[in-house]
Amino acid sequence: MRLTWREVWHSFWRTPLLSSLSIIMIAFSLYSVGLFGLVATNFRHTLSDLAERVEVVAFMLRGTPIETITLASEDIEAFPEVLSVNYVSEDEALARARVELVEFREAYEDLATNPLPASLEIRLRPQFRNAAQARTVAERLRAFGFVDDVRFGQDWVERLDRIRNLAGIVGLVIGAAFGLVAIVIIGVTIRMTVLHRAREISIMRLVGATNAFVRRPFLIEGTLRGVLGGALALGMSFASYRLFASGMGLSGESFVFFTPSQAGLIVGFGLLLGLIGSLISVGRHLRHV
Amino acid sequence: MRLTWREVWHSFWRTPLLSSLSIIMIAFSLYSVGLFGLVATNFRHTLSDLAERVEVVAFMLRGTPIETITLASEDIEAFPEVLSVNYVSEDEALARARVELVEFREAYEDLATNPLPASLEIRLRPQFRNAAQARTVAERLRAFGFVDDVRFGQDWVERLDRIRNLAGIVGLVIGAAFGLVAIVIIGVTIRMTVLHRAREISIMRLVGATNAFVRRPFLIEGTLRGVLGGALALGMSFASYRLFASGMGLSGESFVFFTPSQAGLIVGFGLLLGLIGSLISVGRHLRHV
Amino acid sequence: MIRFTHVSKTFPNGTGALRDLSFHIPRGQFVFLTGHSGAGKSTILSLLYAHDRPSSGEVKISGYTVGALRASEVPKLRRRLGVIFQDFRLLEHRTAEENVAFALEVTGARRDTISPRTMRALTRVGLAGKARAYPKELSGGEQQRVAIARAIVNDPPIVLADEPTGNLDERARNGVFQLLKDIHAGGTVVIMATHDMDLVRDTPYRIVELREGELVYDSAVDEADDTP
Amino acid sequence: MIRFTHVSKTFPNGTGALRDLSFHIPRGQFVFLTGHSGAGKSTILSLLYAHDRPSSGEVKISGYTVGALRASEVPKLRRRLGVIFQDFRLLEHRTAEENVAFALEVTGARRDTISPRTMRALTRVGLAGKARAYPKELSGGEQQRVAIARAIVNDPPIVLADEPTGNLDERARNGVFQLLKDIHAGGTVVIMATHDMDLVRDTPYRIVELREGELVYDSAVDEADDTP
Ligand SMILES: Nc1ncnc2c1ncn2[C@@H]1O[C@H](COP(=O)(O)OP(=O)(O)OP(=O)(O)O)[C@@H](O)[C@H]1O
Ligand SMILES: Nc1ncnc2c1ncn2[C@@H]1O[C@H](COP(=O)(O)OP(=O)(O)OP(=O)(O)O)[C@@H](O)[C@H]1O
Ligand SMILES: [Mg+2]
Ligand SMILES: [Mg+2]
Repeated sequence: MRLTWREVWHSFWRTPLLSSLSIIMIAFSLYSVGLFGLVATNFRHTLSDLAERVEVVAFMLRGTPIETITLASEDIEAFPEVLSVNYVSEDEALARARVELVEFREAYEDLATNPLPASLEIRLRPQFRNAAQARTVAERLRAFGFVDDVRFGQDWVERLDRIRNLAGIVGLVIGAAFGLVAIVIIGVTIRMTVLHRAREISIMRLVGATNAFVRRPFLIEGTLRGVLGGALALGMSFASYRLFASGMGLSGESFVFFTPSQAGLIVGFGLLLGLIGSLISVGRHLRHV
Repeated sequence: MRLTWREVWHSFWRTPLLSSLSIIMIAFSLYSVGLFGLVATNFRHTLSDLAERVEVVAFMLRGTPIETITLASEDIEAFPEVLSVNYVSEDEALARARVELVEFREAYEDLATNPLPASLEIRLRPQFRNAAQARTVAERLRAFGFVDDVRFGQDWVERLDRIRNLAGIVGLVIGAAFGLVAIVIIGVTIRMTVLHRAREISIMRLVGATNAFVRRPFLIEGTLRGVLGGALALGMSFASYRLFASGMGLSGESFVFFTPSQAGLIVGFGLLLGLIGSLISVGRHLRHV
Repeated sequence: MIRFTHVSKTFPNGTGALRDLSFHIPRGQFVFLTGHSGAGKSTILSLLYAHDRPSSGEVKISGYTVGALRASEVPKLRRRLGVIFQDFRLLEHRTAEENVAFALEVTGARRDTISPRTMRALTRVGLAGKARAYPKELSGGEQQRVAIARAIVNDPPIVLADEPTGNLDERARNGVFQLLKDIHAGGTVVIMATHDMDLVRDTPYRIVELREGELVYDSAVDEADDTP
Repeated sequence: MIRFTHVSKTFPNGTGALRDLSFHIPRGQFVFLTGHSGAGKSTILSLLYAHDRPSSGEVKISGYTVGALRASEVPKLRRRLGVIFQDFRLLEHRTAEENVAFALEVTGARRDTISPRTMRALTRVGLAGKARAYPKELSGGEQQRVAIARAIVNDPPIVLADEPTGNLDERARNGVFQLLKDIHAGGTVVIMATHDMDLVRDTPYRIVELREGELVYDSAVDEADDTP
């Protein structure tokens, strides 16, 4: 065992160029994956910002007494899907319309009577922010006698759903593509190392080394390179993240880095890639030496 | 010269594995650049869809005679920045409001008099669709006597400008990063080839080959690999494009591939990368053999 | 110990290197393998260390049948052999000492014995002073002696030597030959391919001569014929 | 033609391979370079083909001063030499024929002359039949003869031969020696490092003997001393 480690150490330092280059290559490929992961994470983050806006609005019949509304509000707040209920009176609605809908500002200014109804704005809990749940809540609201109409921006909610699905699929596809690139690069690197040492390997076997003996240092070396490459990729991702965040003036809240377990995953992924790559290429090549 | 080509041919077929692997690696790296290029192109495409919506709206004083408006429309259409002018009467404005602003449908239904003004909607030519130009046109419109107010969604236009700039910067940065990865990979590939043939090179020089003689086949080989890799990357990009387009049900109009000259650029980029990579690594290595 | 039975070897490119070769080498013999360049001497040795397999016929060595060897048995056979290759085959990235030690490490020898045994082998070939040199820092003859030290370091029961004196001057050559004789005196089978007629002339050892892959002279057989 | 003036060579690892060596080889001489293994024979040759540079002193060969050679002059010098390396140094991925042809191609020889000249050289070393074989398909002696063919194919004015007969049987060795004598008879300087005392004994040619990097015997000088 000690011999194997000496072997790994020696083979690293006897071809420092080749060894560091292959680590850099692994790092670059995992860096690609990492960069995409960061973009994906932050895209998801932004989406959940948007998703917070998913709300159901219940317009009320004119003249509904305020007590009825207060009671109903409490009932609605008790729904498991509901995060909060906000009452918007007729006057508030008009005030808002004047501010938000600039084109109609003058029109509203001329009005003698307020044409806008009062409403309850209901925000859903995060896990219920999708089209199906919003529809369920809307149906339940329609059952209240004083409710004239319910809207939940169905289009908007459904579009959000679609974007979310698409983002997931694109993320998976691109992630897988980059992962493949990384595996190919690692395999090639190790294959080249094996080729580079073909003569040495054949001599070892002529002297009586078993396949396992010859293979072991390659596997350890591949794994080590994978780990080092993964760590390097993590470092580069972090540097990019900091650079981008400070360059764009984004705060740590709206633009996040990997969690420790995600960071561990990248390094672990490097380890796995290194091991798999070396297993495949050493195994295949040894048959031909 | 003929000898050099034989040399290239031989060295390719004597290490078919190494040669094809390095081509695949070049292809993968250029494919990364290509994929990003496609996304960038289509993002820009989408943005220009959005930009088409940039329009300037001039609200008119109540009771402006239709003849005045028709004459003015013709004047405005003659502005160099203007693509088209569309007249929206008071009645049309109300009808639209009823359709588009669902929340207020009932409110408008109850109205005795129409509170909405007539307007001219002015669309700008593509090259003038930005905040500065829209403001210029707006100023000019304000000069007309019958114009009450002019809006051009300043916020929206400015935000679009910002997105466009950001997209450009992100595109450049990521593109450059991937380009760097590609150069590193190509350099490493060729460096490994040189290492792999170090003994051969040293023998050639012992027999009296000049540096130029030894270097030439490597340069040609590197360039060829670059071109082949570029072509392969182009093919893979096209396959991805077709797959994605058909999978997402996107038409060729809203989701475009590279123009022939862009495609040529990718292959040319491959050539350049191959040449530069081999120049650097052969040059550097030959000093040590 | 070693038996060739109607062995032929034809390489993939069509060269017939050995033709219908049969001979037996019992325990404890010293055999010279002679013949012109390209006669098939190295090919015979490469069959013995299972680098090549016979095209037809049977090669037996220390109980193993080379043609039928399983992959896992090849290293076992090789550990029982000490091979001196015609082109040395030293590991470029290891010093002379490490090259020799390697042959011990591979067999799983006890760590604390490796260093003294390695130095003893290097001393026997007169290279203790060059232990730390890398192959490319050694002269041709010095490389050859490292290869010899590696072959004998784990006291194998059989030593195959392919032209072990080709790069040596007279004194070193006699030293190496004496070394092989000493090893043989300890009971080891030694098969030595050589062109060196000075060594072969008047030798008490068995001589096997090849020509174009055929056995044309075997002192063991011919002497037996001579006796009435 | 060749002149060593107080040449010493110490390798980066501290080995002093040559010590204060001075001699002159005029046009048209045949010189044997002898000495024990590690005496410095290959080192002398590697100075001559500008692989190494002297640590001190001056090495002159066909008008070039090795220590002061510009990078662009090295190939020019090497094209005027035919070198037979002790370890052959054949291109693994080329056939025997291509290996020999390569030395011609490098010099920019006319294409239509390359093939016949290559075959003539291979025929001279008795290897015409193995022209299409790759080095690893050749026996040790055959590889050595390919290396010899490559060295002589472009009729160089100087041939440096490092142990060119180490892997050859008696007949092939005599053939190669005869070949070098023929080449020398055509006016070529031949410097041959060898351990082969059979060749050196009673030779009419000059003998230079080294010991530990020092010149201990030079037949040209000593004979001159002997004459009254
Ligand atoms: N791998 C191979 N493929 C094809 N032919 C080969 C191979 N190895 C050897 N040969 C041929 O087989 C014949 C015998 O080769 P071998 O190496 O056994 O000769 P040898 O007796 O050792 O010669 P030398 O004294 O020159 O080393 C030669 O003609 C050689 O060219
Ligand atoms: N590159 C090198 N670095 C360090 N030492 C070297 C190097 N090359 C040779 N030597 C040492 O220099 C001395 C002379 O070596 P050289 O190869 O000239 O000997 P030689 O006379 O050719 O011997 P042989 O007959 O064994 O080939 C030896 O002691 C050798 O170990
Ligand atoms: Mg042989
Ligand atoms: Mg030598």
